[in-house]
Parts: sequence; structure tokens; C-alpha cells
Amino acid sequence: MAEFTKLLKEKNVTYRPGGCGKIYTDPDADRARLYFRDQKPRKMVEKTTTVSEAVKKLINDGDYIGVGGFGANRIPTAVLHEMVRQGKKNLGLAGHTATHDFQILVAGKCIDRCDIAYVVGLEARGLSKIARTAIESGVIDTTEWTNAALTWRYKAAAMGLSFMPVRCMLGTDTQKYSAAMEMECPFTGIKYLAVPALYPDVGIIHVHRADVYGNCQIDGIMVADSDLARAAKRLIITTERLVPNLVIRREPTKTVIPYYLVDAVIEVPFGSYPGNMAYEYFSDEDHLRDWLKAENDPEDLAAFLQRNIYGVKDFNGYLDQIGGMARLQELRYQENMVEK
Amino acid sequence: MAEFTKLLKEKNVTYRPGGCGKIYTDPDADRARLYFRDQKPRKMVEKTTTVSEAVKKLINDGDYIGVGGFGANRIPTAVLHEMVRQGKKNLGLAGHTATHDFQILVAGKCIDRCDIAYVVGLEARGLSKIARTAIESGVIDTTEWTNAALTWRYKAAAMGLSFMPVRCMLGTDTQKYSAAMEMECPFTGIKYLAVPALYPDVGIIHVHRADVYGNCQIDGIMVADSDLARAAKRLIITTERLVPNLVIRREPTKTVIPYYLVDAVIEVPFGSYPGNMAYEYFSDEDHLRDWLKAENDPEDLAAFLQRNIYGVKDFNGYLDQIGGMARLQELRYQENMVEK
Amino acid sequence: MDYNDMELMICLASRYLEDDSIVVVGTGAPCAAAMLAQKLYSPRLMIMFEAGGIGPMLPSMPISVGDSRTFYRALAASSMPEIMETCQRGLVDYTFLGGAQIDQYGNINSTMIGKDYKAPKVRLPGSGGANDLGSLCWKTMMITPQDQRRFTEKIDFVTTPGYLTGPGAREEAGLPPGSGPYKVITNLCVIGFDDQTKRMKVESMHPGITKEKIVENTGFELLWAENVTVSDAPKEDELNILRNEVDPYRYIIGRG
Amino acid sequence: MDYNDMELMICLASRYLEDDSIVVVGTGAPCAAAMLAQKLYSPRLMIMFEAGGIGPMLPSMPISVGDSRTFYRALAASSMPEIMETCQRGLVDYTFLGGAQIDQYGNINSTMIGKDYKAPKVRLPGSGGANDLGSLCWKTMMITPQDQRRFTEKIDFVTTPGYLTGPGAREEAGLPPGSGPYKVITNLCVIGFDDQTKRMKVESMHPGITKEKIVENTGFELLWAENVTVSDAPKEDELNILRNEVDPYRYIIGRG
Repeated sequence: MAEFTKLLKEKNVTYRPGGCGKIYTDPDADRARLYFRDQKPRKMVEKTTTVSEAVKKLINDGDYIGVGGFGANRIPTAVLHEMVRQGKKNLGLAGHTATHDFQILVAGKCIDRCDIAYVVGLEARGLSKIARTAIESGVIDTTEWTNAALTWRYKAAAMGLSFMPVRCMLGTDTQKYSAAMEMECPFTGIKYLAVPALYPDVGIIHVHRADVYGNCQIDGIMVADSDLARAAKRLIITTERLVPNLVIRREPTKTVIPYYLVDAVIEVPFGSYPGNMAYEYFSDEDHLRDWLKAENDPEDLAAFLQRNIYGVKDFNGYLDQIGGMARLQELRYQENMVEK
Repeated sequence: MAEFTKLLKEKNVTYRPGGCGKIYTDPDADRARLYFRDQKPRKMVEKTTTVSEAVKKLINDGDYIGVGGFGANRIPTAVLHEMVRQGKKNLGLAGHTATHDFQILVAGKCIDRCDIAYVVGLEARGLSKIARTAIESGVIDTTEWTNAALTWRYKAAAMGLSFMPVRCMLGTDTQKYSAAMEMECPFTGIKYLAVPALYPDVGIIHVHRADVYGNCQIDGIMVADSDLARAAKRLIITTERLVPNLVIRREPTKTVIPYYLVDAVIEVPFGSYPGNMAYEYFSDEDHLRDWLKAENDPEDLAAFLQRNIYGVKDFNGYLDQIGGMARLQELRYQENMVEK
Repeated sequence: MDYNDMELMICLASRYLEDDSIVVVGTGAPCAAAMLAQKLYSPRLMIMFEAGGIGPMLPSMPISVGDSRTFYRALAASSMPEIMETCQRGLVDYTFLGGAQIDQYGNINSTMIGKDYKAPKVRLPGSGGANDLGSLCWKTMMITPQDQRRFTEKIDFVTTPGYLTGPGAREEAGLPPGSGPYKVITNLCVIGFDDQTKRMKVESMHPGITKEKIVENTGFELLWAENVTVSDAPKEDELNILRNEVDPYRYIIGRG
Repeated sequence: MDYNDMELMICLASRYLEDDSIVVVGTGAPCAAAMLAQKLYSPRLMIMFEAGGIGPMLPSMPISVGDSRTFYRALAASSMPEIMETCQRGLVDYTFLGGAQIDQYGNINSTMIGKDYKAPKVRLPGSGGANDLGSLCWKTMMITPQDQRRFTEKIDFVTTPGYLTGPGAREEAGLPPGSGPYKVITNLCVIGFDDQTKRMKVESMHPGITKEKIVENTGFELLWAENVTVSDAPKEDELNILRNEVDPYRYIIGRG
């Protein structure tokens, strides 16, 4: 017993900058508390709106954005396209495996800074030329992190803290270009990197079901969305289906995002297209390949974006454009492994 | 942007003991890693056994115990009774709202130290005389914490860390008699208490359903059990029902405890009795009142314990003793609000 | 209409919980006050319980803050860390606490009576989540009978922080700025806290209660508001709903 | 039976994943190797994906470590923090990484080619979870083609830690003791790491590959095991299962 109590002793230590990167968002937990006290909606009232209204009202040029899902899985495509249509500018982004979402925002020239872990590749699908160029040319300012570091930065914020100790990045150039601080454990002396809490201005998450107040349930992996929803100052939810409040109350264990975290909720069927939505539809690999191919020629890309984003009124217009329900049904068959 | 990057600067700080309490368990994350590497079962094999075998093999005198659930809700009563029958001694306990569970272990004189947040009361039911006496007389050594501090100590361990910064206890006698360290945020300078990671020797949790490998699902509130299951060096699961592995795989989103955290799993129907089990049966308030009453007279208590614990072979014997299925069905009616 | 002290305190407390706010409550009087507020004044009052229940349709008074009633048809059945982190993040407006002793700065003792921690005269239930809620929620309310023993100059153990030693002390200790004690509702009066000194200040005396009675039941010097009013007695509809819907078995109000 | 480099590397890698161990894999060759191991050698190999999938019944090769195949009939569909914390807690035995450059200590570059971070010649995908897995899992394996460009004395950017600058360097940096690079499987040979120097040590050369060929395809000095053996060529059943069950559409092996 004594052995461990001995760990309680006064120590003088030095906190040292562990990297030369930038901190794009305010990690201060007290300022975040005041924001949450004064700005977070406590009223359990209807928050349904349209994607264009939500983007107009809740996303400002210069904001720092956190996008839910994982690259091309359960992403809020409708909101991302609308941000491009509305020409949002100078946005910051949390890039823990942001793939197609990053690609969309880069195509719209919306981003000028990024906390970066994985953004220029689309995993097995290959690399995005425009994403690479944007970073190689310095158009987008970057600070290095890892997927774990970014998810733990969200968690620090979700817990109401200003930092989190982590054991990744240590000793590497990833650390050197991060904005972490070197510290040690007050009890054991174990070396840690302290990563700053990440409170995005806006979080955008696509879910399986939500009620009109914004109580949300997600089926399958959460990725980092439980923490992102809590860390974000403003939160936009798109949902495959709006359901009655009693459907949420029937299985409260499944609720990952309670209404008081949510500022706007919009029903967007197939809202993760061309991304995968677990149990609903698989990713449209042909469409993602076409997009990557179009990036090889500026004119092809311009035409592709005109056809799929600028030239359509809204997300349903996009779905019509890519083949409508016939195509979407094929993707549902793929997801559910129905042989046709 | 610059404003926040300025937070990255070298600082000399002093870590100070924030309390005079004891640290009963090793917070060292590296030693915990080695234990988990070498001792945690990776084999997905049948782990079903009996309560008495599990208690014999996995709980040693002197061990530090973490109990799942919340006082008299979803508690692993069968294991607690068996610990008393086998006369386990000199155990440590994590006391975040431990009520009837604490009462059982005190009645069996099993505990000699306790990280204490809430243990002598049974909430609205009143106070346990023997629990009070055990602490007032000094039979049980205590260190002060709060429910949040203890749940965050579990979380630190569950995350593989050796400490967690917290904003509770500050400035109080609760802090003064804790074993926290005073520290500050490397970025913002916000004052925190660092609480040591809590890795119990044994965790004991009662769940709604588990398969024979130990994959577990819980319906309703998790309390601190998701973190406790990950923090515990050894983990004993009792479950209302053993279900086929495919039942778990049908809804993987519901799995809170994967098999590789589990050392033993036992089906114990009504295993939380006399505690409440959400969606299954309500707490037996009459029985809990009888127990509290019996504590007023040593002979009454001895007789009560003889009748309900020492005098019965196992948990099913206890259930027969308290009125069998007839009584249990009444409690199910209460839980499901069926008027009879 | 006649009423006892407990009914009086619950009715008065219920009036302070504004609609569209979030409150974390324990069992007993606080829960009764929140349920009464929800049924009468603040239909969208959002009730949380520290074990994880969020926004239940409470069918009856919970016996435990972790029993199944606390998440019956709830918006979410979460966890203890989730609730505590929601408090730490600054989303919880109110909490309700009780205690054995309280001082002029609203510091609360629910841990022990006596001078020696290692050999307490009486060991009390302890903090549980009280210290966390009193540290992290924005406004802390207390419901407690008032007498010399409870309202004392020096409490034996500071379990939960009020304003500690006075102005600036919470911030100095590292507690979140802007949080702290809000109201103390007793069987004699409603007490607030003075902005300058952070000391208890009587705002209203209950019907039939005199200043003298309050003074002789308080172990320290109280401040008095410019114009101390008389508390509105429990209204008939408050008492009816409290007795017939909130606590029909008189678990709580039976103790009054 | 004929085979290409990719098939060779996947078959060899699959033999190193012992049964009843836990591995976190990415998409591509690592996932193919894990699936092959599960079907042939280690039926109870526990596969995790960094986005949250735990123990799925993989119906086919995932396209993303977060797509629905990664938690199809899984034991648990969890979260990214859950997987990363399981690694940090010390429960994950193996991980599999790739990269554009690797040095003699097993440090990996998957971030950029060039000398100036602010103006990279080529920006690569980045760490993603690679740095986390290489820092926190016990044994890191790499699958990579071998040539002078990839196997270089000085890599442009240390994305993921190998043994950093040599013996004791990981511990000195604060990385968990006992973790680090384990095997590097290339199209030419199987490489381990020397206990004393922590430098790459060739353990077996693939059929038909000469020491000279390996040397001329390596940009630094390799150590050689006492008795360098010849790697067992891919077996017929390995290739059949890989081609017919694991990667029928030749997504991965098509690149070989």
C-alpha cells in the first residue's frame, strides 16, 4: 500500500513545446463552459430546417469544422456540397481520416488550414490530386497529428477539459510538426504529450435516426462522433430518417447524441452518398472513381463539379443526377449482400 | 490563430500533493500494459464456470475490488455473497456509490480499505449501521474521493493512462483527504487535480446478456462499468442469460464488454437481487429494509446472515429462501409496472 | 390549506427551476421539487440523474438515482462519466444538494461529524456526486431544515464547495468561474448569496416566521436583503400535485 | 505454382500472425494477410479496425477501415477512441503498416517526400492511425516492396516510430517499453531486428533471391542472421485461398 502512496510527492517539472505547429482553436475549458452555458440550446423544441438554411445560419467563413463519420463512411455529404455551393471560405478542418469529405471541401476551395492526420488519400481507392496539390502548394496550412491524437483532442473537449495526456507521436517528426506539449505524469513520471482540447466551431454529423428535437441514434461504429458532438460549439445533424420522439425513448440506451447538443436537424435520405451508410447502402465506388479521374484534368473536374454540385439545386438533385433510386437500390443490394 | 499558438511555451511548474490520503493501487500504465499483455486472455474460448469456482480462483485475500452497477442496481450479488461465504479477507474496494454491495462485504468483514465517495448510506432507504461502525471504528481505512473522481480514475486506466486531470474536489476537505496531485494545464494554466489511474485487481459486473466467451451487452445505464471492465486486471461477469454468440453478433453496436476483457462468465438469473435490474425486476425494498433492521441487533444480524448467506449453498438457495419465483415474479411486475 | 415543512420547502424550491433548463437531482426532496416543477411550471425542465438517466418520463419517485425509473422512457440511458462530463463541460444549469452542516458561504458537510477524520464521531453518507455537482454545475441549490446545529460558523468537514472562504476563493482554488451556491431553501426562509461578500443573505421569510426565529436558528451572522419579503405559501395546486402525483406514498413529504 | 510479389508477401506475412492474438490492420495487403491467416492458420485471430470494428465475420475485403464490412456480424461495433485506447492499454499484439520510406531502425515515412515540411515535393497520405499503432501496439510488422528508394539511410520524415535512433531510444522518448518493429516482409526477404543494435537483420531470403540482389536494393547496411534461411515459397493452399476466398477480385494481389 505504502509503495503507491509514496508517489505523492512535490516535484518541479518543465512543460516544453513538443512541436512547432499551430493551434487553430481555443483549448480553454472555461471559455468553452461560458459558450455552452450561454449559447447551447436547452429548449427541447423542433429544430428541423433545410440544409441550405443550416449552412447559411450556422457555418461562417473562417469557422473551424469537424466532420463526422470516417472518410467515405457515414459522412454528411449534403451539408458538404451545400458549403461548396454557398462558397464558404477560409475554413479550418479536423483531418482525422477525412477522405471524400476533404476532397469535396478542397474542390470548393473552402479550406485554408487543417489539423492533419490523413486527408489526401482515399484509402484503397488512391490519392486525390487536388488534395495533394492544395497541401504541396501551401494553399492549406497544416499542423500534424494522428487519428488517435485528434480523437483524444475531441475527447478532452467532450470531457470539459483543456488538454489530454497521450502516448502517441512521441519521438517522431509527427510530434515535431504538431502543437503538443511535453509533460510528465504527476505520480509515475511517465512521459506524455499533452494535446490541446479541440472545440470545433461547427460539428456536422450524419446519423441513422433522429427526432425533430435532435436526439440521435447511430447504428454500427461511432468513429469519433460521440466526442465530436460534445466538443462542437454548434452541431448540424443530417439523418437518414426523422422518427417520432417515442421511437428514441423506446431504446434510450442507443441514444448517442441528446437534443441539447444539437442546433439543427435535417432529414436527408441517402445522405452519406457516395459514402457507405452501414445497414443502408454501400459506397458508390464507380462515382468515387469518376471523381478521382476527373481530377486529372481541370476542365473535366469543373464539368464534374458543375454536373454534380453547382448545377443541382440540392442533394436530391444530386441523387437524381447520379442515377436516382435505380442506382441507390443497387447500392442497397450491395450493402445487404443481396445477389441480383 | 496566433492567439492560441502562443499557448505553446516553456513553463516551469510544481506538482504538489493535493491530499494526505493513500493510493491503494498501482497507477503505473507501463506495468499495467505488461500485465494486460501477459495475463489477459486472448483466446476466445468458453469461460463459463461456477460462482464459487470464479471466486476461489480469481479473488485473493488482499485484492482490490471494483463492483459494477450502482449501489442496489445491477449489482453482482451472487459473487458478493460467495465472497462472504468463502471468507475473503483484507480486500480493498472502490466506493463510488457502493451501498448494498458495501453492506454485504462489510457484514462478511471482507474489507479493510476503501476509496470512498458514498458507502454508508443506501440512498433514500437510510444508513447502514454496520457500515458506519466499520468506518467510525477505523476497521476500514479510507481515502476520500467523489463519484466523478472515481469514475474518472477508472477512465484513466481504461484509456491506458496513469492519471486524469479533473476539476472536482478542488478547495475542499474532500481534496485534503484524497490522494490527488495539484497540477496545471500545459496550455491554459487552468488548475487541475490529477487523479491516479485506478486499475483494480478484480472487477465484478452483472450484465443482461453474455455469450460463453464473455462478450457482454447491458441494457439501460452503464454507470461506470464500461471503464471498470477495461481497467480491471481480472474480470468476473455474471449474466441474467447466456446467449448464443450470434445473438451478440446480431447487434454488435450493443456490445460494451468484448470477450478479451473477461476471465469468467456465469449465468445467474435474478443475479442482481435484491437490487434492481432494469427491464427485468425491481429492487426488493422489503428485504433491504429487513436487512437494515437486522443491523440494529448483532444477534438479529447473525441470524439474518445465517439464513440468507451462510446457511444457503448458493445464490439459488438464497432466492428460494426469500420466497422463490413467487416473490421474484412480484418484483418483475413492479419493474414492468404490471398492476396486480 | 395546511402543509408541513417538507411540503413547504419542496413547493418553494420547485418555483426556482425555470423551464428549458437542465438540472441534475438526487433522490428525495430535490427530485420531488424537480418533478413538481415539471408538472406545474417547467414542462420542458430537463432532469438528469448522476448514474446516467437523461430526460426520463418519471413514472414515480425513484428510490435510487440509478434505479430503472431514472431512465424510464428516457431520451438517453447513458453513464456516470457522461453526466459528470456534461457538468464539467458547463451544460448543467442547476443542481440540488442537502447536507448535515452548512456555513455562511454555502460550504456543505455531508461526510462526517467530529474533529478527527480518522476517528469521526459520526460518519455520514459522504460526497457521492455532491462535490462534483457543487463544483461543476452553474447554480447550486440546497433544501435543508434550519437550526443552530446545521447552520454553523465552522462546519466539521467541507465536502462540497460553496464560496469556500469568500469572494474569489472558488476561482483561486481552480473551480470553474461563474459557478456556485444560488439559493438555500429552509423551513424558515429563502436565502440567497450576497454578490460582494458571497455570504448568505435572507431574501424572504416564510409566512408566520419572524426575523428573531431565523436568527436564533442560525449559528452565524446572516445578511438581510434591502426589503425582505414574505414567501408565498404553497398553493393549493402545488400541494395537490405534490401529494397526489409526485409523492402519493408520502416517502418524502411524510418526513416533513 | 507461380505467384507474384504481392501474393508472396501476403502469404509470408500471414504465417506470422499466431492464433489467439489480437491484430489491428488497415486495408490492402495487411488485411489480406490477416484474412488469409484466419482462414488457414489462426482461426481465432482477432481482427480489429481503427475506426471501431472488432472481430467481424469479414464477408469480403473492406475498401475502408471504416466501411460496414469491418463490423459485419462483429463481436462489437465500437469507436476509434475505443480501438486506440485498447492499443494504449497494451492489449493489441500486432499491427501491420506500410510506407513510402523506411530506415534501418524501422522508422517509417508516410507523410511527405522532400526536405521542407511547408513545401513538400510530394505530400503522402499521412499518419492516419499508423503512428498510433506503431507507438502503442506490441509488435509492428511491415509489408513493403524493397528498393534503394524505399530502404534508405535517412528518411525524409519520421511519421511512425521504429526504434528511432537505436537501443533505448523508444523508451527515452516515452514510448511504452517492450513495443516496436518486429518483422519487415518484402518482395526479396524477411527481415527482423537485432536485439542489441535494433537494426534490421535479414532472416530469410525468398526463393531465387541472392544476397547481392538484396544489398543492391537497400540504401543502408543490413545485418545478417547467423544462418540466413530460404523463405518457404507460398504454398498451393495459401495461394488458392488468397485468390479464391480472400481477394477474388484481385484488388490487392492484382497490384503485385
